[in-house]
Amino acid sequence: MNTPHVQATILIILIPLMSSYAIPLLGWRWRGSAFFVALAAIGASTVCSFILLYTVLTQGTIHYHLGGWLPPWGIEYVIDPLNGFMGVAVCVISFLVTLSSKESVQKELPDKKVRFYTIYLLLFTGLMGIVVTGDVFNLYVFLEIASLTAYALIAIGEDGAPLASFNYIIMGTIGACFYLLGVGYLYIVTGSLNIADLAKLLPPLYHSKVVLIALAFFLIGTAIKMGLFPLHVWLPDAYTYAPSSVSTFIAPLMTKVMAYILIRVMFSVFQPSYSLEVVPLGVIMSWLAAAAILVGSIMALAQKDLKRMLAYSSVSQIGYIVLGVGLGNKMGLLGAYLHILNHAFMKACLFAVAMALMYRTGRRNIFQLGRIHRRMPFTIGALVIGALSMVGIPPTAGFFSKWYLILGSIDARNWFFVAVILISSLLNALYFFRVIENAYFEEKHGHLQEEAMTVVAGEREEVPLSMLIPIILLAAGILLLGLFNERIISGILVFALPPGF
Amino acid sequence: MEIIYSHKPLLAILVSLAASALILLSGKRPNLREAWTILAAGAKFLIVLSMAPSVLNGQILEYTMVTLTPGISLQFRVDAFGLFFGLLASGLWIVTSIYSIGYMRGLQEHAQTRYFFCFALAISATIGVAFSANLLTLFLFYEILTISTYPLVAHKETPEALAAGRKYLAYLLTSAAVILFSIAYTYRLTGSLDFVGGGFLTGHGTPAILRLLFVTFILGFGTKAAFMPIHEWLPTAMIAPTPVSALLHAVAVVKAGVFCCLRVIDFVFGPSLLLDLNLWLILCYFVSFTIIGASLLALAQDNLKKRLAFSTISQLSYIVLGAALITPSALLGSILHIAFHGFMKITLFFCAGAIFVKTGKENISEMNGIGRQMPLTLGAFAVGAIGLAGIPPVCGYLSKWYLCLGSLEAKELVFGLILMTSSLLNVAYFFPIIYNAFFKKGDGKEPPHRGEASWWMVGPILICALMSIILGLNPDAFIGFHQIASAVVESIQGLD
Amino acid sequence: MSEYLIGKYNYWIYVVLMMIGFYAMMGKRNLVKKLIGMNIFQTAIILYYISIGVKKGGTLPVAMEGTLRAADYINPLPHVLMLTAIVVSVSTTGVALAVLLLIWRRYKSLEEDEILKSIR
Amino acid sequence: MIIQYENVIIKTICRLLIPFLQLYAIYVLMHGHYSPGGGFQGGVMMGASFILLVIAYGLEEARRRISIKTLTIYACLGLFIYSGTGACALLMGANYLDYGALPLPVAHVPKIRALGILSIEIGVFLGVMAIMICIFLAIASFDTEEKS
Repeated sequence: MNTPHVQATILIILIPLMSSYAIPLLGWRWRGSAFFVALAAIGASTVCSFILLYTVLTQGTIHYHLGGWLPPWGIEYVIDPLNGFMGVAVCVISFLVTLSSKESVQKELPDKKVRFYTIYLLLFTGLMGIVVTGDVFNLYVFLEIASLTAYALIAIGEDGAPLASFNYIIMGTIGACFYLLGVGYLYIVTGSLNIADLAKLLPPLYHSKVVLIALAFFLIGTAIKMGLFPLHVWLPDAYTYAPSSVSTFIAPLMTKVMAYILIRVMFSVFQPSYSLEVVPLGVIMSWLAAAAILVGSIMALAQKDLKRMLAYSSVSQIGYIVLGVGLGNKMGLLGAYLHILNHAFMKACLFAVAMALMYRTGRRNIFQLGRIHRRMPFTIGALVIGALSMVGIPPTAGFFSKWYLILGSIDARNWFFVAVILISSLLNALYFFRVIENAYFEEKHGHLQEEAMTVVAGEREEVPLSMLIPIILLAAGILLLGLFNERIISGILVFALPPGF
Repeated sequence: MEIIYSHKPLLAILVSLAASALILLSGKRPNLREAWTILAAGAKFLIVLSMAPSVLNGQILEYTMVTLTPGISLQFRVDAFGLFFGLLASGLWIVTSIYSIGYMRGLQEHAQTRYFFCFALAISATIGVAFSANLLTLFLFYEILTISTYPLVAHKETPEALAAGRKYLAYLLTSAAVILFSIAYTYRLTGSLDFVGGGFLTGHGTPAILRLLFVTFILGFGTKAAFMPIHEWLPTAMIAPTPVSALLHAVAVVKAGVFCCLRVIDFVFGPSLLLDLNLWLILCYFVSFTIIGASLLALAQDNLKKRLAFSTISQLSYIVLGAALITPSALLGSILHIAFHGFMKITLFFCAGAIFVKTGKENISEMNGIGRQMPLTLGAFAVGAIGLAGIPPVCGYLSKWYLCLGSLEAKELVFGLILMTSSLLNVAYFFPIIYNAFFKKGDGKEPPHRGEASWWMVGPILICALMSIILGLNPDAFIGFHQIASAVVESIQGLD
Repeated sequence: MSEYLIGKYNYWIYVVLMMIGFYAMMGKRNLVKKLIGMNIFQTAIILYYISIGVKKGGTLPVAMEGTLRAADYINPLPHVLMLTAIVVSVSTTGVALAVLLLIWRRYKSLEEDEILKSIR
Repeated sequence: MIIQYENVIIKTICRLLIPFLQLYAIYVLMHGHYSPGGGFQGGVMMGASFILLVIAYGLEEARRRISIKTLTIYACLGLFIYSGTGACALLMGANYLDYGALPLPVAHVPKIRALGILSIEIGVFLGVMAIMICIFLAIASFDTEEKS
């Protein structure tokens, strides 16, 4: 069991953790080193995550006992296909986003670089910890590490950021405390904190009200953390006012990892039969999700600020994931899994583009983008791909997660959800094509303006390569994920389905 | 039926895709950029043409790329029907490319690189639609076609053009959502989406579900084919540059819609299932309404391109009518009409564009006496109009003949009458234009001497007009449209 | 009934404390009061955990002279967990205070209404 | 924010109290692995002693003795000791934090474990102490920072 590649389980969080202390030490002497240390650490984690995924797929689930203590006494890290998949998704996105954030951080927070990257790496550590751990309390600790660092990062943003961050702290703490209460209730009835152990001990206790309440606490806690409608109020402000580099990092990952917790709790701690059938949870969740999809899209439609629009679109996209989970059938769940990955790519791409726009023009109002594609053609090209994916145009990734969700809804014989998904893709089209139209066309009213435009057209001013390359990679990733989605599904995700699906 | 694995279908799509990338890269050098376009057009046509012999021998070319969803791959399959449409679209792309160059340079349009880029992309998607082996692949290219055409519609960037673009997207994306539902449901019902001559839905689901599916399919694809209550986007989209209207809104895009409808009728549901469900007659009445209604509306248009657009709407429904009548002759007529209407309508649009470039006139009421200024152009226009009215020897009469024969075979005389009426209406809205152009005096402001548009434009016009006549005399000329169409009919009816 | 109310008084206390904290977080418009509410909320949960580990007559789970039976020890795990939870709570408070300082520096107010007014 | 009281009683008491506090903090730290206490508690006490110093002698005096930068380094160092000890076990081929595998010149495995935990506790001690003082200084010096 102690083969070297199993140690990747701990290295995946140990490397960024230790690097995050190293940054202030090194940063004291060499201020420029912070970014490179952070990038190298996340890169190393990415390598580890791939090793883990490969090991899991070839040799089965990895159990890693911290300190050599056997579960349920010691903390256990478990890597199964779902974990491995999430780990790779989080790492790859983080790596690309970190790379792209270099110049933006340099511009927006020049004197806070060292501290920024310290906290940034801690946030990454927290997210990875949530992904790899197999212990509900340890998960809480990582959850709070991730949340605390996220609060701090959001607070350094522009105008409304501190207040947004404070609201996020209040809401997030309630969420985390609810999660902690859920853990406590389960501990009372079982005396265990290990997920695998809990899964074994719980089924005889399913009649107990305590277990039911524990599940309710877990769900409300995670729902707050991932911004599921109607508990999403903290999300738009937090994403809008955070520094661009931060929202590019948090928006694609934070909510997805929280959705992962939800899936873990529903299908690993509890059995699908309990969480979907004994309680009509699937029904409640999928209806909430449907509401989230519609409300998020409609609210996004009302925004002028690109980042705020993307934030509301996140609310709606979270709805897709929860809808897939709530449908409780194979296709729906596959769609949810796939959408976690796809949406992470799309949102990372779109927020990175928003960051690039902020970097070059300082503008975020989508009505002031007139003909920006002349200045930054590649960035806007990536924007188009990301937007098309959000709308769900094949062969982009967004289409396929939508496809599986529709199949899931059809399997569940719920025509309303099919309609919701289709309508929401139209709403997405409405607000994303508004952006595209403004980025490419400018309404012409006379020749005078045309002359002015040709002047603009002459100067091409792309963002620096360190920002452009990740953006292009993300956009390419969206296309490739779409085309090769079946490889991911049949190669990884079907093994990640809970038993009985 | 023999299946051969071949890279040719993929190549045919990639050629113009590669061209679109090259076009973007060489945006600074117009001559090089246009060279890519024409080169790709020629290469594409040759590739598609090279597949014709084996298809006519009863073979099917197939190429499978990645798996898209369990059981469904991104797969190309060139059967007779796909080849037919592919030949038409890629063949007409050559003439349109040449014409585009004349048109865009003649008007000194802006954003030409984007124009040619999107054009190449749209053509790739059209060929993709033609060669798709299953509904999901078809939908994929169908959507790419929709999106890549949007910048072309909004090309002028005036408020009206942008509004037209929005309307276009609104109609087509909504219909795409409906199609997506139908495809997903079909997939859940059968577990397969592969086209099979004669349909693969037989034996699945209840009649009620199948009827619902048929309605959603036809409504979905029918939006692109501009059926009557959902046709609004097409006349509005006429604000696009004329080559776009010519190739895309007379051949590629709308024909893709019709092509998809036919795929659904004959390769998903199948004639026998339609007969069982009694759906064919309803569809016939539905499209007949469009045939007559659109012709009547065409009469009321003063803008030449809009009149042509309504004529297109009406003619597209001929094709679907033929397929819905189910009899072999009707089907043959409908498939032939895809090609013949393409040739005739593209001639007419080219003429409209040439008139606009030369004189800046768009409205029919301003075109008195213009025939004396541009006799070649208007002559070609007359050829196209005659053809559409169904008068020999221009090719339109042939497909119409088969359609009428089909309605007799189906013992539904009504539809024969409708076709006749529509022909008369065609005469009513086209012939006054020709008459006014040649025989009425203009308001005197035009130069009385001859002045055709540049040869980049007149050349394609004449080629298309000539083709229309030759095809009317010998439908197997050049490519063998008649032969391929017969093969299509055989592939559908033979398996019945 | 009295068994239900009095016998489980530790749960009642935690519920009441939690609701006080919850009210302060949701109902108060002053940000510091919200923060205090948050602390009460967290403390309630910590108390709850501590109380579930308590055993009458139990002793510290430390090896001592004259080994005791396992049944005589109290359950240390909830307490250890709460040590972590306290750390988390302290850090949350720290971050929240820092954010409040930022807010004060920027808006010169800690009343939510006034801040919202000055943002708009 | 911190007003410097020129109060002999407070100053004297603090001068007397602080060494004992610190000594006790270290006691709590050293006995953490087999009795109640440990790095966290010890660290908090150590931090509290500094806070007492600030209260008695004012911010300026405290600033002179210890700067936030030094504290950051202490904190990082402490965390490094913590995770470094764990990583050492990793290097010896055992799992993370498996102190039994540490290469110490002691034959008795439980003793190695105890020493390993002690090293962890020292790390925690340093970290917690530094962070406590940091938080306090940062919040306390908020006003002065703004003035300058």
